[in-house]
Order: sequence, then C-alpha cells, then structure tokens
Amino acid sequence: MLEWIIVLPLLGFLINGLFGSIFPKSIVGWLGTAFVFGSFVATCFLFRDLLTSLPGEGSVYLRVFTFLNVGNFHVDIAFQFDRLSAIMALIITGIGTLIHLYSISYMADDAGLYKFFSFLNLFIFNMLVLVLGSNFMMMFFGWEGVGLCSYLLIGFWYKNVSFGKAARKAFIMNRIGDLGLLMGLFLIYQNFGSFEYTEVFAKVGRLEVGTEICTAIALLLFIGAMGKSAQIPLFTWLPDAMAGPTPVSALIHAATMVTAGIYLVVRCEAIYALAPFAREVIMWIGLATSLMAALIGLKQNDIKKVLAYSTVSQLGFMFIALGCGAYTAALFHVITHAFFKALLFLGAGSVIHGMHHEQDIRQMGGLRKKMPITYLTFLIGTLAITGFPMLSGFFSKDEIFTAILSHNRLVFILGLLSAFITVFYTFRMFFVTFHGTYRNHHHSFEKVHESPLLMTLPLLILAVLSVIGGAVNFPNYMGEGISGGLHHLLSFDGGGRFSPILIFPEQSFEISHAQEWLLAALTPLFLTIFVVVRNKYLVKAAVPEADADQVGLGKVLANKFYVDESYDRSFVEPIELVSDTLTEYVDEKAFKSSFDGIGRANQYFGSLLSRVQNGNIEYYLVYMVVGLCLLLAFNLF
Amino acid sequence: MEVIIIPFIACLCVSILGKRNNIWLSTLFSSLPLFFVYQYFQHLDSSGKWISLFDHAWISDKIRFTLAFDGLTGLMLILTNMLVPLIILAGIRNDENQVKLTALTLFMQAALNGVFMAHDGLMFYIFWELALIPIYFITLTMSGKQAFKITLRFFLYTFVGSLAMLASLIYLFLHTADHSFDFESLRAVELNLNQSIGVGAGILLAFLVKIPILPFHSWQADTYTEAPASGSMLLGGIMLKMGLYGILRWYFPLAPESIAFFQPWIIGLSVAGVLYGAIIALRQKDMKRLVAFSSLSHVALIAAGFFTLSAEGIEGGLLQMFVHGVNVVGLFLVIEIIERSTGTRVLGELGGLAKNNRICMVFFMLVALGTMAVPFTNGFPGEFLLLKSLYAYNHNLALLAGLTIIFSAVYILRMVQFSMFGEGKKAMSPLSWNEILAFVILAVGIVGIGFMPQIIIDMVHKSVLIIATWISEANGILS
Amino acid sequence: MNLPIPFLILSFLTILSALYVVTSKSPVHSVLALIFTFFTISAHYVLLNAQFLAVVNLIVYAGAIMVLFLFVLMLLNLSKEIEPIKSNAWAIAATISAGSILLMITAAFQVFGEAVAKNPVEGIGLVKALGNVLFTRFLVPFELTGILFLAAMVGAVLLGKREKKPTELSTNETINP
Amino acid sequence: MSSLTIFNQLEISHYIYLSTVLFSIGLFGVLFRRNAIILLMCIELMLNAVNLLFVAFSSYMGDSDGQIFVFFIMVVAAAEAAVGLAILVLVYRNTRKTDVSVLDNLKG
Repeated sequence: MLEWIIVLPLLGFLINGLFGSIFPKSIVGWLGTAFVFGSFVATCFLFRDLLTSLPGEGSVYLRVFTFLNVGNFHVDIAFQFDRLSAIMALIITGIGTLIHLYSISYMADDAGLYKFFSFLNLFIFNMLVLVLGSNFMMMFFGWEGVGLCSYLLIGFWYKNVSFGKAARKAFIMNRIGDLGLLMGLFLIYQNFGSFEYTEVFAKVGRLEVGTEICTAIALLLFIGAMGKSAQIPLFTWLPDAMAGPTPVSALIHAATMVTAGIYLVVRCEAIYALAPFAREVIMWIGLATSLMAALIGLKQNDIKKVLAYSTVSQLGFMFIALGCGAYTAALFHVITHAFFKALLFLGAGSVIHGMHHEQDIRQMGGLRKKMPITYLTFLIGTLAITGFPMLSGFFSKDEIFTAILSHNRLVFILGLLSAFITVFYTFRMFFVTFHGTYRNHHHSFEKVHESPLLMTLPLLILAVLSVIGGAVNFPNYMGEGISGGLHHLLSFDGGGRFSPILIFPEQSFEISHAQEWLLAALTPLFLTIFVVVRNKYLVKAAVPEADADQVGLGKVLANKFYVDESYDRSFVEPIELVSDTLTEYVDEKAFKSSFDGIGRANQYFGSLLSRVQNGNIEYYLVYMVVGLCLLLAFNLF
Repeated sequence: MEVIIIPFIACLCVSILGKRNNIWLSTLFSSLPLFFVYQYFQHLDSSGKWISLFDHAWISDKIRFTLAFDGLTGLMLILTNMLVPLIILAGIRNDENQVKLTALTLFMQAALNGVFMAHDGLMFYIFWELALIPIYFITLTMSGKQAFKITLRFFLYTFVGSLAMLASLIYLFLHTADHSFDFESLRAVELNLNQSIGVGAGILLAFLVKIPILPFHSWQADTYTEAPASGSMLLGGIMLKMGLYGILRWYFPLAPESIAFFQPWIIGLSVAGVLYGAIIALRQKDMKRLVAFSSLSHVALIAAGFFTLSAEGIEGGLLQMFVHGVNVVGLFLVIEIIERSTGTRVLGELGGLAKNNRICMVFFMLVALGTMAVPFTNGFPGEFLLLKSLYAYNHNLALLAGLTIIFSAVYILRMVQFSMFGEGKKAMSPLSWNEILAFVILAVGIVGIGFMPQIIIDMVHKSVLIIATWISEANGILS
Repeated sequence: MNLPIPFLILSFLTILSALYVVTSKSPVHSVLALIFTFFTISAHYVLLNAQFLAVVNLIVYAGAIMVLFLFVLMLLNLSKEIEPIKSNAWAIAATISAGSILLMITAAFQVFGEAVAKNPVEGIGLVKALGNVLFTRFLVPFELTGILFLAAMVGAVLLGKREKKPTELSTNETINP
Repeated sequence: MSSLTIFNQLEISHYIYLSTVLFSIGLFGVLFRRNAIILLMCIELMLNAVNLLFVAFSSYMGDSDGQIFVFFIMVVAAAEAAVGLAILVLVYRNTRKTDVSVLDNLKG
C-alpha cells in the first residue's frame, strides 16, 4: 500500500508529462486528479491499518533499494509510514485532491494544462517523499524536489519575465536554506553515523539536554526550515511566489510545502528537545516573522499578497509554538491552517476567475451578490483564520497561546498583537472585496460571475473542514473522550520497533484559572477589532489608498519594510560587483595577463636574441671562434 | 587495443571518404568500443586489480606498449565512448568543417582511450600529448578573430604542464630498479619526502592545468568560448577528466608521500576555485562562457574531494566526473542548437525560445537541474558526497564550497530564464532526429544516474580501495 | 733553444708571407703571397721527410688551386677593386679572437702535446710507402674522394654556367645592385 | 746538411707553434677581410697549417696515416675551392660584388 501512495503521483507526472500533449484537455485534468485521489485513498487505508491492525508496530517500513553505499556512508531509498507522516500525507493528498479538482476548471483555458497537472503531480510526489521518507536523505530529496516544483509552478506562465524572476527568487531563497539543512545533515551523519530517523533519534535519546551538537544541528536544520517556511530573514520569496496560478498558491504556498519546516522540527523533536537555546531562537524568529508579516499585510492591496503575508504570519505562529515546545499545537495549526488557508486561496482564485484575472481588491467590491457561494465560504475561511470561537482556527490558536502563556509573557502579548492585526487585515480584505460597491471600470459588473461547480465544490468541502477541523485536537475542557486526539496520536507508544514520534514527553501546558479567564476575555477584543474594521470598510466604505499615496508608517508597510531593497543593496549588488570585478580585473587582467606576460617576455627576449642571427657571416664567424675558445677553455681548466 | 584501433581506423576512413562520409556510420563506429568495454568488464575479477589487455615490447624490452583495464579505467572508457558518438551525432552541420571535425573527434577518441588504458608511463605521456593535437585543430576550426591566440595559449599552457610531468616521469624512470616505465616499476620507486614533493609537483602540474585548478585556469574560458561546439564538448566533457583521472591513477600511486604536503594547498585552491568560478559565472552574458566558468567551479569541487582522501570524496568525485561529462555535453549541445538556429548565444539577445521548441526546453531544464544538483538528477549524489567529504575535512571550507549550490542555482536559472522564458525575441527551428536522439540518451543518463548512482560507485569501488591502500601504506597510516 | 737555421728562415718566411696574404690590399698580391707560402710549406715537408707530399702540395695548391684563384680574379676583373676596410672595432675583435685561439691552441698542446715520442721511420714519406697504404687500407676512401671530386667538378661547372635567360639576370641586377 | 739531420734537431713543439701561428693568421684573415676570395684564400691557409701539423706528427711518430689524411685534405680543399669559387662567380654575377657582408639575407 505504501508504495502506491508514492508511485501514483509519480505515474501521473510521467503520463501527463510525456503524453499529456496528445491527450484531449478534458482527460488531462481528470487523470491528474485521479492519481492524487488514488494516493489519498491508499493513505486513508494505510492509516486505518496503522491504527487498527498494526497496533504494536507504530509504523510501516518499506525499503526500496540502496541509494548510496560509499565507505562508511550508507543510505537507502526507504519509506516509513508512521503517525506523523500519515497526518502530513493525509493533508497533502487530501487537500491536493481538492485543489486538483479545482484546477480542472480554473486552468481549463490554459494551453499548458497537461504541464500544469504533471507539475502538480510531481509536487505531490516530492512532498510525499519528504514526509514519508525514512531518513534525512529522503527528506532532503523531497525538500529540494518541492522547491523545484515550486519554481516550476511559480514560473508557470513563463512568458512573463517578472514571474520568472519571482520563481527564481523562490528557488534561490530555498537553496540558501537548503545549504543550512545540508550542513545540518552532515553534522548529523558525522555524529550519529546514520541518516535513518530511528537510529539517529535512538542515539540522540542518550544525550543530555543542552548538548552543543544538538544545538548546532537544531539551528542548522532550522535554517533549512526558515527557507522553506518563509521565516525571517528568508521570507521575501513567499509573497512574490503569488505570481503562480492560484491553485498553486493554495496547495504549495499555503497548505503543504511551506509547512515542511514545521514537519522537520516536529520530526526532529528529539533533537530540539535537547536544544533549548535553539528553541528560544526559533520562538523569537517566529514571533518577529509573525508580527512583521502581519504589519505588512495591513497595507497590501493585492488579494493574493494579503493572503501570502497572512500565511507568513501564521507560519510564524507555528514556529512560536515549536519554540515553546508545543509540537502538537504547531502540527494542529498546520492542519487547520491547511484547511482555511487553502479555502481562502481557492476563494480568492474564484474571485480572480470571476473578475477575469483582476487581483487588486480596490477594483472589486460588492461581489457578494454575484458570487454567493464564494462569499459564504470565504467568510467561513476569514472567520476561521481570525480565530472566531468554535471554528477550527480558534482551537489551534488557542492551544498555541496557551503554550506561549505558560512560557513567556512578553511573547504572549506580542503574539496577541499579531493575532489582532490578523483580524484587522483579513476583514479589511473581506469587506473591501465582497461588500461596498463595484469599482472596476474595465469590466462591467454584469460580466462578473460565480465559478462553476467544479470550483465551488472544493470550496464547500474546505469550508466544512474549516468549521469542524478543530475536532482533530479539542482542548481538554471539551471533555475527556473527544479531546486531544492529535496529542494522543503523536505520543502513542506501542512499544514496538518504532518509538513514538515525540520521544520526549511533551510538557503539558497547564494554566491557571485566571489565565483561562484571560484567554476567554480575548474574544470580546477580537469582536471590538471586527467592529472597527467593519465600521471603516463596510459602513464608511473606505477604499485603501494606492501605494504611491501612502505616507509615514503606511509607506514603509506598503513597501514591505524595504526588505527586498535592503537585500538587493547588501547582498545582490555587492556580489554582482565582486563578480564584475573578478571578471574584468582579476580574470582578464591578473590571471590571463600574467600568463600572457610570460609569453610576451619570451617574445621580447627572443627578439633580442634574434638580432644575433643577422644573416651576416662575419658575425657568425666571430661567434664560432668565441664558442671554440670557450669550449677549449672549458676543457683545459 | 580494439578501443584504440577502431576509432583510429574510423578516423582514417572519414578522412579518405571526405564529403561522402555518413554521419550515422561514424557514430556507429565510434560507439563500437562500448561493446568491447563491456567485454573487458567481463574479464575483471573480484580483486579489482588492473588486468593486462595488451602487452608488447616497444621502444625497448622494458619500455613496453601495455594496456590495462580496471573499474576506474572502465568508467572513463564508458564516459569517453558514450559521449564521443553523441558529440559526433550532434555535430551535424552542412559545411566542410563537418568532415574535419568528425575525423578529428574520432582521432581524439582513440587518443583518449589510450590515455585511460595506458599502463606504461611513457605511453601515458604520449597518449596524453596525442590527445592535445586533435583538440588544437578542432579549436582552430572556427577561426574567430582571436582563435589563434587563444588556441596557442591553451596549447602552451597544457604543454608546459605536460613537460613537467614528463620530467617527473623520467626522474622516476631513472630511479627504477629495472629501468622501466611500467606503472608497477615506477610505483615501486622509494622516494624520500623531498624527492616525492618534487616528482609530485611535476606530475601534479600537468593535471592541475588540465583540470584546471584556480591559478592555472586562464586558458579555459576563452578556449571553451571560441571552440566549435564539438570542441567545447570534448574539452569540458572528457578532457578535463583526464586531469582528474591522472591524479587518481598516476599522482596518488607514484608520489603518495607528497600528498600530505599538497593536500591543504590543493583543497584551499579548489575551494577558492569553486567560489571564483561560480561568482564569475553569475554575470556572464555569453552562455558558453557561463558554462565554462560553472564547469571551473564544479570540477574544482571534484579535485577538492579527491584530496580529502576519503572514500566519499574519491568515489563521489569519480561519480561527479562522469556526471559532469554528461551535463556539460548536454549544456553545450543545447547552446549549440540555440546558436545554430538563432545565430546568437548572448543572453540579452535571446528569450522565449520555449515557445517554439518544447523538447529543447524540457531537455535544457533537465540538464540545468542536473547541473544544479537537484535530487533525483545525476548531479546530486556526487555533489552531496563531495561536500560531505569536504565537511569531514573542514567545516568552514565545506560551508564555503557549499555556497556553490546557491550560486549554481542563480546562474543556471538565469541562463534558462533569459534564453528560454520571457517574450520571444528569436525563434528556434525544430530539432532534427539526431539531436533528439542525443537528447534522449543524455536525459536517460541524467535521470538514471540520479536514481541509481550506486552503479557507478560499485564500478570503481575496488580500484579506489587499492589506490587508498597504496596511499596509506606509503604514509604509514591505515585508514 | 738551438734551432737549425733553415727551419728558422723557412718559418720566418712562411709567417711573413702568410701575414702579407692577410693584409695585402690587392687580391692579386695576396694570391702571389699565398703561392709563396705554399712553397715554404712544401719546403717544410721536405725537412720533415715527406717528399711526396711536398711535391703534391706544390702541384695541387700552387699549381692548381691558386691558378684557379687567379683565373677567377681575372675573370671578375677584381684586381683593382679596393674592398671597403672594416672598422677598427672589427680589427680589434678579429685580433682578439685570433689571438685567443692562438693562446688556447698553444695551451692545449702544452697540456696534451708533449707526450709524443720521437720515433722516425725511414722512407714513409716516399711514393712507394704512401701508395702502398693508400691502395690497401684507404682504398675505399680513396675511391670516394674520386667521386667527391667528380661531384665537385660537375657542381662547379653547373654553377659557373652562364644563365640562359639574360632577362633574369638583369632583373636580379636591379634587385641587388 | 741533409734534411734528415735537420729533422733530427727539431722538436714537435716547433711545428706545433708554427702551424698554430699560421692557423691564427688565417683565422684573423677570415675574420678581418670581407672579400670572399681573400676569405677562401685564408681558409686555404688554415688548411695548410693543419696539413703541416699532420705531416709533422706523422713524421715524428713514424706513422704514414697522417700523410694520407693530408692527401685527402688536399683533395677536399681542391674540391672546396672549385665549388666555392664557382659560387663566388655566381654571387658576383648577381650582385657585382664579392663582399660577404652584402649576403645577409638569412636574417633571423
């Protein structure tokens, strides 16, 4: 069963990639979807088996073949299906299926449809390799593979030069992270002599808390996570990645790939548990990312950009949770975030589709009447992401804040601030898009239409999931029987060959009643902000200013804190300068000229010597006599 | 012996037939040696030692014409005899140069096979120089403005290096017990540290120039750029590997005592070269030049890996040698096709070629991925092992060298972007069958090795073990 | 040192005439002086009991070669030509060179030449003795010299032959006046 | 006074000095003069100096080989003079000069 999960998307990639151009368009999309759905079904069955018929084992292991065996270095192509990878695989194939389905209709007009679906399938394959691999090498394969697919899909509309630039930026930023990850892997192999999770973590388990090696590995791996999960300082690629088709943004840049960093940290919990300093770093970086992205999100006018910054911000939350040691909470948020962010992106895609590829929310307005299903589902998504009580986002955020509160008060306050800002900009986007009056002059309001069933169906499914997603891990106060599902799943120890995912028992985040009350008091605050936003954008029907009209802090925010510009100044331009200098001066002048200089010196001495050969016999005679003299003298003395 | 004679005869036939020669037939003949290489592999026993294939008294009874074969040689022979047919196949052009280029390429194939099989020091030197002759004329074929000057520089550079090697070999020869150039006799010479360093420096110089390692590289970029496509492919795909092969096959066994002396220098220079080539490649406009500098960067990493003296470094390096050959030939092939149909290979003047020619685009992407060392393409396992070996040697150097994975992504993607994507400025003509065939074979190589690099590792593993034993014996350590 | 008077006189004359050959401005005078030198050398041969060579020397050198020289001089009408005198620097260079060679060869003989034992054999310089050696041990070289001579003769004739095309000559003249 | 008695009073070194001096004079001429005919004559002079030495050694050592060599040298000298003069005539025809310094076409 495990092999089918992985092989099916690969097959889909190969079939669509090689023969897609000769298939009719209608088949291509369904074919691609079918393969992912098959993979999803296989995952479900295997997951069921894992929970029921394989209680003692804890995981399914599949070794395919030896990839490399050099000296002491041995690594297999091998897969491991345990509870953590099962959850990730379910998200990937599940959400993946929905998004494939959505894309059939969304991308129907595109000439490169088969290409699109083959890339999507390739992405699913790589993502599955990432989460199902049984060793760090496999993870790295998937890690780079999804980066590649992300590149291919962001630059899907290759004729647009700026899209191509965004794609390259994404790939290169990811590569920077990958270098850190790679160094981390080397360090792991050097110290533990293996890449297999089970062996490495078994050896890690014998170390003490605060071991330097663990801290170093943890930090290096986190650099990789920074790149993939768009944390400061490697976050700038994600908003640019919105250049890709919207389903891509939903699948890759919201629901799955960007959460690979969280998966990495959760997977290496054994290491991070021993590296409190690294966790502290993760927490602060997550917090900074969350705040910064939320602030930038305040002033974005591109519907996808707003969502992108909100994704960055939410990822920041997940890392805060990881930093506090709340792995379950982080993973929980990954799941719920996958639901509602995919929903929001697909909804945005629906809007863009209905608006004939208009993405600027200032050009929209009043769409509620024209696209009721999209409106409704988008509203659910918005409520979920803002943490409206009893929706999925509420539970996962709640858990994160519980963890933060018991860890660090300052972080709690700042994180809360970030969450408030989330409410602000999400509703701002929502109101400006769907309420008020229609503001576009190019397309008449009549032409705006609701999306077809193929697109609204995934929206509806995701909306339902966004509502009930909290059931995955209800907090304790919901009752003993139904609460903490995810937590139990991850801490499960069957005593078999594989130890549980969370080797070190997660610290429980018990909070006092006062603190519970504090948390409960947050809801009115949320509502207050909601009212403020509603008042400004719905009642007063304010329209955001153009970027050029921004002043003061607004200008800084609209320009994304000038991060891209400062990166250009501090990294890109110096390197280009160095490159030019090396080309022009060092390579041409120094190296080549020095070699040519040797040649020229030889030529010069040659021309000096050639004067001796002046063709005049008298001189030759003198030379001969002198030579004879020297010869005799040499023999005599 | 067959693998030298067949291309040589084919070369003569092509020269005699002139314009009537058939490109498919030449391709067939140049790929025939692969069959014999397969047969040689059947003769190998489990010890991994060299087996003698041909042995005949030559200049004297002691200086013999000896050809031998082992896994290492086998790998290089496969590389050579796989790439040369592709180079010939892809080199179809309807002008007078075609015959000349084909004949010279076949001659080159014979000489290269000789280099890799020579078991006698003098023979090695002679084949080494013999390989220089055809490439000299190939490079001169497309007489660009500066071709003569550049070719002369290339020739002199490599020639001076080889002379140093000859001097070292002769020095060893004079110290052999039986006055023989045979590999085993040369290896049996006991040298003290200073002698070893002197001999090693001479041998190494020839190889470092050929590879080329940082201060000796200034012939490379110009030569690659000016040479016709088949010349660039031969140079980048196979000839560079002569230097790396030489280090393993001749330098390590003949002067093992000096390795410790040269190790930090070579690794330092190599890592510098990795960064240097990569940084320069970032801003190149001429695609061939870009590939030349990227090749400088990649090959330097292999040299660094060799000198870490670890199994990962050496075997990973060998893997990467093979892979780099495939990738460089692929890149030059694409560039040649682009240049042939659009008349330019300058990045600013190209763009949007993906629209006309999807197959070319797919293949280009594939080679680009291989060059960037994306997992499941051929570039990854080798680069991973090399960086790993370097990491074990020195963390900081590995980090510096590791920057190449970022830089390579930058310059390769830049090249793909500005040639293939964006708005079309130029149009590409459709591919011919021979080009598609070459693409398919290379693509199979790229993906196949990406999934199963162990095949190549197994091929060379035993030979590398033997060399490693020699090194550790000479240095009194057992690793 | 007690040297025999005839040797001294002969040597003196030899060197004097040789110097005149070198220094004389007129080629004809040089030739005549050279012939005289050959005579004195022949006389030396007689002193050394090499009678056959003394005669041959006269016949070949004085009789044949020098006549050739004279013929050429007359043919080219060079007797009047005053060759351009070389600069003093050249004179000094030539003197130094020749002097150092003299010094070197003398020194060389000082080192190596003293060991020769005097062992005169009666009559080796006569025709009979020389002919015996020449036609037995040196037969092949002797025949070869004959061929050499023939070749030289053919060569000389071929070179000296006047060109058939006078126009070519005139163009050459304009090129090299 | 027969030649034999004079011969008995002579040492080999006398002839060595004499022929060396002669040789040097010839060499001086070759270096100093520019007229090709004089040059050829100086060469003859040098050859004769060598001949003289050959004969002297031959007589002293009682070995006739030396005289045979002189014989051969004469042959060669005659051939050389013949060819040399023929070339000279040719040169003169072309250049109207016998000055060797004119003939410098073989510049490096």
